[in-house]
Amino acid sequence: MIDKTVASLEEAVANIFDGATIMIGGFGTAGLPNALIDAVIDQGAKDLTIINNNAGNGETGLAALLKEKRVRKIVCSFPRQADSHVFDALYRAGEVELELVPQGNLAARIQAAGSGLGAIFTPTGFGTLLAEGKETRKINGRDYVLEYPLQADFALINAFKGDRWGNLVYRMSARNFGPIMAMAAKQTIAQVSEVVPLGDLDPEVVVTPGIFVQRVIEVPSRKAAAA
Amino acid sequence: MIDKTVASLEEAVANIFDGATIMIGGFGTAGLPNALIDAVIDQGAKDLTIINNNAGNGETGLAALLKEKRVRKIVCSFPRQADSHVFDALYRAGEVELELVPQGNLAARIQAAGSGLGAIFTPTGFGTLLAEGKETRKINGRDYVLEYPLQADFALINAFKGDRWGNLVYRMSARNFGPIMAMAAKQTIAQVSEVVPLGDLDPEVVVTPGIFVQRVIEVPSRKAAAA
Amino acid sequence: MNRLNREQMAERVAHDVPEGAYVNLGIGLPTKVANFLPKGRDIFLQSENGVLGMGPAPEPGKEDPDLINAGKQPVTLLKGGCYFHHADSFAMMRGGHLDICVLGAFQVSVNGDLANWHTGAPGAIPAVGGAMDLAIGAKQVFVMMDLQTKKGESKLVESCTYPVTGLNCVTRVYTDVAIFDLTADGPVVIEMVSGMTFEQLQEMAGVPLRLAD
Amino acid sequence: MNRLNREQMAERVAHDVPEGAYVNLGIGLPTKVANFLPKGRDIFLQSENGVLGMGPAPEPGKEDPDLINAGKQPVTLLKGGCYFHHADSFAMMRGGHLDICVLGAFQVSVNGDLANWHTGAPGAIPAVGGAMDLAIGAKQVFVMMDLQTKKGESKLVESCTYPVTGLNCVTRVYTDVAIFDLTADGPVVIEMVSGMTFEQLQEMAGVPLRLAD
Repeated sequence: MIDKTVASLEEAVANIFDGATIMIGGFGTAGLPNALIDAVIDQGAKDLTIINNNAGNGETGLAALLKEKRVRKIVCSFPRQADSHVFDALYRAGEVELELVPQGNLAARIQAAGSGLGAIFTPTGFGTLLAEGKETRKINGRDYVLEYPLQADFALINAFKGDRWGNLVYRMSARNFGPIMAMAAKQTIAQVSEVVPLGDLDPEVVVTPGIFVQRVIEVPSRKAAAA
Repeated sequence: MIDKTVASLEEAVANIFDGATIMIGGFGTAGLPNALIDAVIDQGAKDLTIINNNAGNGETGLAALLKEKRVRKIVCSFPRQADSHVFDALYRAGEVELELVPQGNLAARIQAAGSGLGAIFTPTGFGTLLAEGKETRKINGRDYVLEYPLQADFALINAFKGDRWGNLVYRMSARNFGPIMAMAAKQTIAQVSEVVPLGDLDPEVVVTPGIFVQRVIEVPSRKAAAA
Repeated sequence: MNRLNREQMAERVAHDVPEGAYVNLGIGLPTKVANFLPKGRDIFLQSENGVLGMGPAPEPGKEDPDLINAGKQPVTLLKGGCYFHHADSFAMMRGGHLDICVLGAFQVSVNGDLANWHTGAPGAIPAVGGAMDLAIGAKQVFVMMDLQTKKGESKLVESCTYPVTGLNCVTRVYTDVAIFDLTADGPVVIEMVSGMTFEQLQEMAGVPLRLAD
Repeated sequence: MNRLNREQMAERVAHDVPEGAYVNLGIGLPTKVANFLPKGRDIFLQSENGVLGMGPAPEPGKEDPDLINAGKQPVTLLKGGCYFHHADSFAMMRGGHLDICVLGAFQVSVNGDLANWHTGAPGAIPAVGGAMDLAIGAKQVFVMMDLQTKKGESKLVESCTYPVTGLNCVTRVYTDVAIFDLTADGPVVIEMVSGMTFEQLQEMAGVPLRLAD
């Protein structure tokens, strides 16, 4: 019997290694797998490359991981926010590398990795600083930039419900990067508000099929309890 | 008030023009929008390019459209089937052009069109007859073929339920090409077993958001009634 | 001359959004357009983080941290709205499925280049978000901005001096004093505030203008 | 020599599918493997037309035309299975998410080239379906075929004479008389039917073989 659920956050992130590339779901704090990030902080892996839409908020979660100087590089679209002072300080001090990617290219490159494509020609960013030095091509009269897939060793995502086969559903706009990151990482670890018995998730409604998920850890949340 | 439902199949396909490129959903007969195809036959548009996984079964639907010699070219992955005699005869007589595409490249090219990409490097087909004459590139040690998006003027798809904003859900494996074709066509016309009131479809469960659908026509089916 | 304030600019843009339009409102000033959309029209607001059919802000106490807009503010969902993942959301933009997007800008050039993501100032931390995808994706790109900076320099320019977000993409510019269509022949004035003359506007804009027929 | 019949070949392949494997069974002979998968194991069958967790054929009268496999035959869905669209389905293959796919073949070359989609005969109408995606996508590609044609020619060849489906992709070949791993050093025999000698097999295969250690 296959059971991808694990009993503890510690177990969920146990094999994350120094130098790993980790995708972290979420847009702002919606869909951010906070419990898994805290577990990575406790676990100790360092020299990490993080792929997330943002670069941490306030002092917790991704910001806390940054503050511990465990992140070598961050790949994101929108690092600068009202409460991104942890990232801002490290960046200005030259202590974290930034690869800035237009948000749609971030999503497309993640999806390309999950889909096994070698590269994509995207119109986004053509003629801008973010395409400098990149190969371009005019196709049917429109200009495109060649962008490469973004893969990861691990994806940490936050879903609403999951089952022992790793099937996932999400909640509202917390879905965001979860489904495509799950496809693009060698190992996907999902924090879910509720583990449900196999068969409880309607097969028409599963958003992330279990094939894309290696571990599921239940982390009940107040908001989910209220839903 | 926006209401994308139309009252008749005739109205649903009224503006299809001679020479149009039409995507038709379905894998075999599952998800094939038979009522819409019959309406196209009645409507009279000719010199069509058809994009479908197959090339018609038996004597009805796509096979009937072919038999009327209304199709100039067919883009598909699997024309040859036990009951594809209509296509077979036309093809052998040189009366229909065939662009044979590996099924995954067909899906990826349709998705690329819906996503606004200019081209994709795909590993599928490299070194085969179906990549002859195409640009190739080695990326990170793997060989890829450059493939271009497949767009269409119209997509005809078969969904399970739809609402007046064009939101759609599908049924079982009849989903197949519907969601990606809806994104890749300028105008998508959906045949649904049931039109439901706005708000009846759970926002978490909508597979095709209404933005990708221009017209919805209710065609009750026995199998849906039984479901 | 009766300059429009920010609310009036938002109201003016909202007036031009037709029924049935799929619309993305950028963060900042464009977000205000939602407050003025005519109540009787079915207009579909898309949010880059995977929401279509976005509704107004929730009542106090009804906020849900899982339902936010691109500016990370709590929102609601209209009946008939739905959720989807980020790749599908940006396919909506890049694939040309949105009818209109409304963005703020530092500068717009006469041929429609947009600069709105980065001041280029030394030490500034760059952040782009979805700006570049929105700029090149929607069928019509509306910009909302004051015509001039606080220092009195025109933001409608021959060529952007700020780093560009997208090339040749802006179709219309709504400002505090006039509305411009950006055509192949340059900016065409389609509306001016009361009390404004074409000569005054030409002086303020600093780039060659034409009046609509 | 006790040649395996088609059912025995399917049973032999099924034996090698471990618990937890994500597996795609090609149309024709590979489909039979499903009938022999050990009942106690959670094994996930994927169908290219958007099904994961495919179950056995339905009881007569319970067929649903909306639930079919790649061969267009009616199937069922296991508890815990799900549906998805074609782009996601082929992303599962192309993206390397499937552990095993099992395919038939006209020929397999010693370096793992596969020919199984087209005889290349004049007048033959080509059809490829998902064969090329499956060939290059799964972590392991198993081929099931008789070692020889009816005319007695080996189908394990130095170089395919039929049009290829994919290059350097087959990892293991299950035949009626032996099982071969295709390694960087060529075919390695890992199993022979009873009554078969290595010399006999070498003669039948016609390409240089090695015995597994």
